[in-house]
Amino acid sequence: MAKAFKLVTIYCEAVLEPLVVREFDRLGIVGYTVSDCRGRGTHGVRSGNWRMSSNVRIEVMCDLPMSDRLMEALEPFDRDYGLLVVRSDVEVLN
Amino acid sequence: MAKAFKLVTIYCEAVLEPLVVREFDRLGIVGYTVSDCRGRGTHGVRSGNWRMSSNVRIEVMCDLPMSDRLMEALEPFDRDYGLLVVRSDVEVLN
Amino acid sequence: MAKAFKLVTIYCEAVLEPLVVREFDRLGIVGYTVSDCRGRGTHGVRSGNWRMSSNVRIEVMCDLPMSDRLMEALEPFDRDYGLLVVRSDVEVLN
Amino acid sequence: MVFDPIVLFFLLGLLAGLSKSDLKIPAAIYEALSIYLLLAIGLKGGVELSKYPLGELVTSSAIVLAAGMLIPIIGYPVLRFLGKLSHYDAASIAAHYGSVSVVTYSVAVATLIERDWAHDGYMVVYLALLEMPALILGVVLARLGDARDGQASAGLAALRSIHWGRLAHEVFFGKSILLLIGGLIIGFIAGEKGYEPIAPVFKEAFKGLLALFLLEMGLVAASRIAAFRSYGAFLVGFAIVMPLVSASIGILTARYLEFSQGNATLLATLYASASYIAAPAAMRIAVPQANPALSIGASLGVTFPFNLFVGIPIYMWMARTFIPG
Amino acid sequence: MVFDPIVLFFLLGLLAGLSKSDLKIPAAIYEALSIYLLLAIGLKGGVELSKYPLGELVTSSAIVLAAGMLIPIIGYPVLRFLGKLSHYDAASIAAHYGSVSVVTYSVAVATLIERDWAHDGYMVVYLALLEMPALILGVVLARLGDARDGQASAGLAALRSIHWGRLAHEVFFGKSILLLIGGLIIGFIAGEKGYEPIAPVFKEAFKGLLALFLLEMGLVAASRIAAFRSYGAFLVGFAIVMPLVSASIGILTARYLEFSQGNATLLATLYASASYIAAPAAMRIAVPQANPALSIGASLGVTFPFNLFVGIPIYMWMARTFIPG
Amino acid sequence: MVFDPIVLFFLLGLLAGLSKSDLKIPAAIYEALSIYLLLAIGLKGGVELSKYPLGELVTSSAIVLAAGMLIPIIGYPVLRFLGKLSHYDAASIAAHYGSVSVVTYSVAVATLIERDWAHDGYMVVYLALLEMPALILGVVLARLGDARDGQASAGLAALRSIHWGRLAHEVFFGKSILLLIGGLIIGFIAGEKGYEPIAPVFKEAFKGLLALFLLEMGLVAASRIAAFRSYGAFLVGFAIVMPLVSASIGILTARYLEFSQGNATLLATLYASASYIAAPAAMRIAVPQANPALSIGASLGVTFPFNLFVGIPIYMWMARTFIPG
Ligand SMILES: Nc1ncnc2c1ncn2[C@@H]1O[C@H](COP(=O)(O)O)[C@@H](O)[C@H]1O
Ligand SMILES: Nc1ncnc2c1ncn2[C@@H]1O[C@H](COP(=O)(O)O)[C@@H](O)[C@H]1O
Ligand SMILES: Nc1ncnc2c1ncn2[C@@H]1O[C@H](COP(=O)(O)O)[C@@H](O)[C@H]1O
Ligand code: NA
Ligand code: NA
Ligand code: NA
Repeated sequence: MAKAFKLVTIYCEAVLEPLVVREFDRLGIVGYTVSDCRGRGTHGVRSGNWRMSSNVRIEVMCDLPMSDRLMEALEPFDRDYGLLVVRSDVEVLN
Repeated sequence: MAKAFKLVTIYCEAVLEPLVVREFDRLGIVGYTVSDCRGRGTHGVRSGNWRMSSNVRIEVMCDLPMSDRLMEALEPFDRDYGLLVVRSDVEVLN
Repeated sequence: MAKAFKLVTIYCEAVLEPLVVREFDRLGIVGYTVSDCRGRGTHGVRSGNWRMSSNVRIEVMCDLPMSDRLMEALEPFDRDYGLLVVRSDVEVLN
Repeated sequence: MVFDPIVLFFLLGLLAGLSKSDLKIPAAIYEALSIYLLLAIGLKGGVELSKYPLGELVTSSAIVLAAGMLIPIIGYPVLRFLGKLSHYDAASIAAHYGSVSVVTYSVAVATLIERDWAHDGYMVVYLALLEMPALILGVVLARLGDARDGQASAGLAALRSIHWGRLAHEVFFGKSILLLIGGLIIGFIAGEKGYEPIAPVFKEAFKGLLALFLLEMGLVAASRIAAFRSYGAFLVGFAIVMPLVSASIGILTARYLEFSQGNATLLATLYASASYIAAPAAMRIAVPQANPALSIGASLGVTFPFNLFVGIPIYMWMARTFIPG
Repeated sequence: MVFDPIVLFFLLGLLAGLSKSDLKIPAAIYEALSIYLLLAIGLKGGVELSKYPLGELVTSSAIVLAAGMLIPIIGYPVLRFLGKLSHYDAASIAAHYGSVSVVTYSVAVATLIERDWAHDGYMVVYLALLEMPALILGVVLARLGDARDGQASAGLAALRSIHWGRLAHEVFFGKSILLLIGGLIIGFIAGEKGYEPIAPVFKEAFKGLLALFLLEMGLVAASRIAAFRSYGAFLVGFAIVMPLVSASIGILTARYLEFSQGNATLLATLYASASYIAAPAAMRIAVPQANPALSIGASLGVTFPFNLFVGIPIYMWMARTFIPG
Repeated sequence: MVFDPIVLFFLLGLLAGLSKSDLKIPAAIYEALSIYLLLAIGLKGGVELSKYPLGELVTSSAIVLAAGMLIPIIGYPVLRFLGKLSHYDAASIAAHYGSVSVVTYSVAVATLIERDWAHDGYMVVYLALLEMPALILGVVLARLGDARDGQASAGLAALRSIHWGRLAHEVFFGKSILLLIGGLIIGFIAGEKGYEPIAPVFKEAFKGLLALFLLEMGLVAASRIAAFRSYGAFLVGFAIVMPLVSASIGILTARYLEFSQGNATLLATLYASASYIAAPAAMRIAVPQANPALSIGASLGVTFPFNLFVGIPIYMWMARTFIPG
């Protein structure tokens, strides 16, 4: 019953959220989950105390080919924005 | 020292949280972690701006048999509620 | 292009966050992500309704040797604080 | 103008939501505002109650409660047989309309104050009384529906299948009843003198914070309208006609109980309003088979703005016409 | 004292941030306070507007707008050629300085009230007008810079490459314009009488909540100062000199339009202030190549405190000196 | 009634928590309210201080501080040897009781106002002074305990092992001291005239917002009581008797310093109150071996409500009896 999927987790600036969701729509990705977070990376500390320094974590469960397409679609953002994309294996149970 | 465990992540409507915790109690699961999130799935957009449209992510580290039992216990909720359950491999380090 | 990394996820009391970040600085870990959460464990229910009962989830993407060093550095906290450290495999895509 | 300018904040929120503006009121603020409103209304009612003979309210309360239960009892068959909704949805929506909306009530009070209509603060006792019984009735209707559909052998068994303990807990310790009744009791004990030092927050700031809450309600309603559009004309019609029917029951009850015109308006508004705080959460747990998009869409997307802009003026007109001045 | 004691809250926040105190104002509170300030300012302006002939504002608005656009037009080449910044950064920073700061304006109003200088509430119309055009100009400057750098074949093509629809949406439905204009309209409709019951929240609490917002701004500014230090003396100089230049344009414009000394001070403050709500978000999306640390560091880390402590007193002095009393 | 009706909000929160109601006050609101209370108290104290000769407070401050340090010094051996607690827990609990509770102090002030007892706003200086030294003493006691248990070779070495720098930072830049002292200084500079425009928020809204904070404290205390029940009668007894002992020290000190009855009540309340903002966070970091369920359970679950409902009336009686009117 469990199906092998990929979990793509996108850590990025909060202002990027609508642009990332627009990519989901373009690629036909329906399901995703967003949560607010803060952090530090090569773009410095993002303390989350106002919108311009907030991060979001966006999680998407999808199959391998879709995760490849998603990753490709996100690459242009990497140049100008704080962004980290990681992928791992999950079983989706329902 | 590290032990192989399963991480079960449950994405669901916020109103479901107490019912899910009741299942944990029934199954004898002690540890879990909850965080607030928003998202989109087959039940539409859940924007998180009031309780009825908020999601939670519930994470449980447990062994394989327990994760099977948990998954089974959650199945009845899947019919009527927005719910996504995924499982992955983790090492628990302490 | 994707590189194999370890994701170390640290679930701990919110008051511990600055001490954990100090360990990152000591070990030379630049990137990390923090989000607020609540939960239950061997130290009881942490309901998140005020700072003393709040948890944080701290995520770090790093290579295997660093994850070993990190885990070692966190061990002393385990005795006195609510703390759970888990590790899993991820591909970092950029 | 026929309505209080405060309802314009709802329109602003609605506009922001429909135009996909980046305006967002944090969930924590929404929670805090709703806690504030419930407490403030309870406190004010309690203070006024401390000046009146409590005994007089007992009989009228029973009548107000009984008449109020007519609303879900009328609503259910209409939704089920005219609207051809599943019995779960019919029961859930009927429960929403049988319960009450704190904000609609507050806007009615604000309008009465603006027009200098006399009314009594203890009317909030009826608000507290009416919030929950309809929810219980809704659960009972859903279970009896189960029984009739052959999913349980008999009505009695269906009733027995309800988790009465859990439901009673939801009812009495749900935050809205707890804050309303808690506020009532604290206000009653504190009296005018104890209320005075907290009045800058709980009384003077009330209308301004209500305005902010209406802004948020507009944002939430905007997202509900979109989800709701697909469910057709029947439910929109129901969400407009039902309040008028309920308000008429309210006016008749008020006339029988010899209420003043102001109090009659408030009772009509209570009956006409539909819940969006207690009911959605309770129904989601107790009748999970019901689609929340239908009930919340109708109550928040249609009935709430209808009452704000059209209903309350109509109920005032009804009171002026049918209640002896 | 030369400044209003309210600005001390900013210093307290700054101190807390720089000393790495554990003081943190939750993001939800920051959001709520900024929504409140925008609405409150809009409402007050709308109420005052309802007492004045709207027509008279039309001509002066056009002139105020045109003169205000000089600021990014002057700023851009200075940043680009004197400061040797990339054309993206120059355009983004110019846009920040062409736009306005609601909090700086509010502190100027508070100071005028404390000193009993007459001024008009409808000045907030200029605040609303000036917020956005500079942002559009900034995007245009960035794209024309692209063109000159050979990344597009011609200026016209560069302009065509701007997503005008998305930009217009950002401009008109961005939360700051929506709340300001929405507040203006509601205040205008409500008038003095409708405003009164919500005044305890939107008027009397204003200065106290502004103080809390300044505390938070201090915390945010502290984190910006650290990030900004590495960018050298030029930008610090720009962040101090540019407001003085802009304020001078404001005083000249005010004199030409025969403003009172109070209104002239407010116009000078508007011109001199740099945005940190609408501009950072809009520029981050529309000109992602620009480094936000530079623009926010300059506007929030240098110009904002400069205006609070030094600028506003200077602009008052300018108005007293150059505007006939 | 023997207590101010405001404490009923605490009971309501406690009831909600113990009945497992779904009432939850968002953490962001809790944070905001505690920031508000600290700032408001500091501001008010600062304004009053600006009217008094500061010099006079210096000697009395030294005495108040010295007498206050008796509390952890008495508490520690009682907890360690009578209660048989670990020296970590004894030190941590002693530190909580040596420090002070802002909300308990605020309720005492509200009660004095309600009863028309004269008292002075500058008493808040003692509140600020007493918050931290007991925490340092607690850390010292814990480390000396280490030494005695043979984990360090000598008392001196144990003291040297304390991270004094980090501790001093916690003490002076922890948010409670920063906001209290910051508020004091701003209030002092602003004076009555500068305070007036922010008074609607920081003075008039104070008691209402304190009521909301008490509601939240009730919710938090409810969760603590459950965790605490398992620790037996000794700690409950300590949490009731210790405040009475501390209050007596306060009354003696006040008598020696020739305080008025109102000020004596406030000093007794300060001594009797136990910290739950600064102390838990500081002790969790500095003495991690101590079990926070014990210290927070005692201070928040027992002593806090005891002071609210029983303690403050007793301290008023003590002041009336032992302080010349
Ligand atoms: N190694 C890492 N581990 C976990 N999160 C990271 C890591 N690097 C970056 N991040 C997150 O990604 C955001 C953007 O990263 P960056 O573009 O490197 O500034 C940061 O603010 C962090 O929240
Ligand atoms: N493919 C997905 N990836 C990530 N999160 C998802 C996905 N599908 C659903 N979710 C989350 O699960 C919740 C419930 O899903 P659903 O029942 O499909 O509406 C959504 O609101 C999302 O937060
Ligand atoms: N089995 C588990 N699964 C998920 N989260 C856990 C688990 N055990 C503990 N946690 C989290 O780690 C925190 C500290 O755990 P503990 O030290 O066991 O109290 C808890 O408050 C939970 O948020
Ligand atoms: Na109703
Ligand atoms: Na400007
Ligand atoms: Na004490």
